[in-house]
Amino acid sequence: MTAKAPTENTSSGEDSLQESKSPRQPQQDEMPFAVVQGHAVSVVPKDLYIPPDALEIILEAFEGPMDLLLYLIRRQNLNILDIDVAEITRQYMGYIALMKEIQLELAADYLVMAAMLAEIKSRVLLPRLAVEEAEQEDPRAELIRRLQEYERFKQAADSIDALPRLERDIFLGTAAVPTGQLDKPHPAVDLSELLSVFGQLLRRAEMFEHHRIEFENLSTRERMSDILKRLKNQSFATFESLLTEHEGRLGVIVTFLAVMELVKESLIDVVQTEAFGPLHVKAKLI
Amino acid sequence: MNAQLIRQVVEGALLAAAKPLEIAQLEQLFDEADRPPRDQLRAVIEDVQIDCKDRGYELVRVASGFRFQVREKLAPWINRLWEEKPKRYSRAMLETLALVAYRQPVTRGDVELVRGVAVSSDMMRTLQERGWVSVVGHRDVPGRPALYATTKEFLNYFNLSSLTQLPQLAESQEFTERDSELEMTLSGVIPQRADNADNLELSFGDDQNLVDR
Amino acid sequence: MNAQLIRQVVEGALLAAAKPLEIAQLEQLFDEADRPPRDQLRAVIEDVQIDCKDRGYELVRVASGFRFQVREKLAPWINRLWEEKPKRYSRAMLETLALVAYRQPVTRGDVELVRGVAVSSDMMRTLQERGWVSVVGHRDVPGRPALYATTKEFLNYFNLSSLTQLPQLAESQEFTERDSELEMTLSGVIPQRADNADNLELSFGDDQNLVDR
Repeated sequence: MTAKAPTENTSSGEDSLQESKSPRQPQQDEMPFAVVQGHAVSVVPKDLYIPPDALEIILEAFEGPMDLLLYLIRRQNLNILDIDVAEITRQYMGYIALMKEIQLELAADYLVMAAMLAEIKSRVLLPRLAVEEAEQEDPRAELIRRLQEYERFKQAADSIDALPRLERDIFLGTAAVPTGQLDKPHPAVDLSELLSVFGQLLRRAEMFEHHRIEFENLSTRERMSDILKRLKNQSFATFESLLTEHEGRLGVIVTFLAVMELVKESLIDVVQTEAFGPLHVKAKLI
Repeated sequence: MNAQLIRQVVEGALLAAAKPLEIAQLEQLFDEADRPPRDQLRAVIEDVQIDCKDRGYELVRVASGFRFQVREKLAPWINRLWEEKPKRYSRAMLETLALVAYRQPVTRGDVELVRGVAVSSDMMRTLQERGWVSVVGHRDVPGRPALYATTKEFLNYFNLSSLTQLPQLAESQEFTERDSELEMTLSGVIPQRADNADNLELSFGDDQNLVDR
Repeated sequence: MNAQLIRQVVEGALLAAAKPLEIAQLEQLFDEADRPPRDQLRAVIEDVQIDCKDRGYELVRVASGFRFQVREKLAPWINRLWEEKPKRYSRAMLETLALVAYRQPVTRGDVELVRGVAVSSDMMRTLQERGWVSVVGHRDVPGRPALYATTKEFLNYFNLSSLTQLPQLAESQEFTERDSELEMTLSGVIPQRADNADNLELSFGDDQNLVDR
């Protein structure tokens, strides 16, 4: 599930603050905002301010429809076996409406579940013939089975997360191997291989991702690394000291661009004590 | 070859390898002429384990063999060595991993069925790249979906020597058809309890079986 | 904090660090309130050194601090650990290396963003061990993630005198010609490749020593 920023409310922090002063008007009537003590609430109470961003985060916290359903059931301290389909369906639809209202891009999985709930609800409502009752399965059975199954694995995921693991709780013990005597062989890499991998990577990123891969001017990037390495062991360096004479004007431009880029990325500070005075460059303190 | 040298070779190799080593691999370090019997190697390992009793590290067995590792209780201090905080894994990833671990071999579809959401191919790729999950075959149905299983690296990473050491999977409660009119009543008000906070605790018993396969 | 725990922390840190540690770094592992005096830390190191007398490893001082290392006399045996042919780097590793090379300086997060999957810390460590990648700074955002760049060794290995000599995508015709639609996409992103390359070659020539001084 991916989130889109709500168009009106979260364009800036100021807007959010203003919104806290006036209650949110629901776009459509009768869709409950939440259920409190069994009563549907369709207008946010004036004294309760939930920043729209926070709401998105809450909704994003659900791993999917099963997770949301489970939450709704547990919130009422109900056993899964005692699930009241009509009530749960109502609450579930409330959340769906809320997600739509804040323009959260709704995963199709949520709608599939909504349809399933509606179907179960209608089957529960249908009068059952006494003759058939013996063989007829409780319409809720499948849903309950799935909920239980999901809950087991949700718990298993927590257990796995709690296991002691490398790099967090335990650490591999290693000793250095003295150089000279011992030589660990390394895999060989071919430059054309690297290029081909990079090319495929860019294509993949272009095709499947929404973000764009900007191809940076290589020389500027290189110079950025170069400058960072040089500043690592120095407190201040003059801008001139970063230049190399034989590079000429282009060298100055490239270095200057690299410095600007580093400033933009907050990696270095540039200090000038007086107007037209010399520029000093320093790596930011870690 | 004297016993002390054998022991030193074993210790040195385990620390140099930066990965777990099996007895068979340790054996291969010695010339055939000098090769100690496996029992002796096992005894050496036990000796080292005993000597590490009070040390900051221990020699343990995980899925792919023996390794030295820093004791868990020291993690609060050791973690200060690194600038980055230990990585946290998303719930989606952990749930997927749990399904592969307990239900293996599974297809992506199997995982989706239980989780109720689409599982991205990136997720499966990440798990494979971490070396925790691998494709062990294909199910013989249309599309021949890949079947995933966990690897030894997965066990190594989580400090386990076999799948049977995984935390027990909670058992499902039987859904008994208590078809009481009351429960089926749709207009009924849901009983509200005083403590209806987000009590997510499970009410499953402790007497479950081992890994569910 | 009792003396034994202090010793365990020191031992654990030295084994886990995978690089030499100075006394000052060891000191930083402890809370200010519990911080043992330097003399005590030095004494701990000496104790550990004495206890390792008959072991396959020793605690030695090298230029940048203390580290555990395997005893040199064990080389004939330990070397057999590496007798298997080195495995090829995984695709994931090559992708990561390519991204560091072409887009440096980058954080692990940057790499993850483009690759779409999590990058394990193992991978960054392997590249650093190989001497191809190093940390050149930290980005000024929460968590202060390390910024990685390639090293002079990287250039040496590939026989390049500067990063500007890295092959460029647009120049490899076989790539883009295979799929004209893809080329459209790519060319939109990478403008004016040929021009850039020419300019750089003209002005920088072959005699540069710009990198890594």
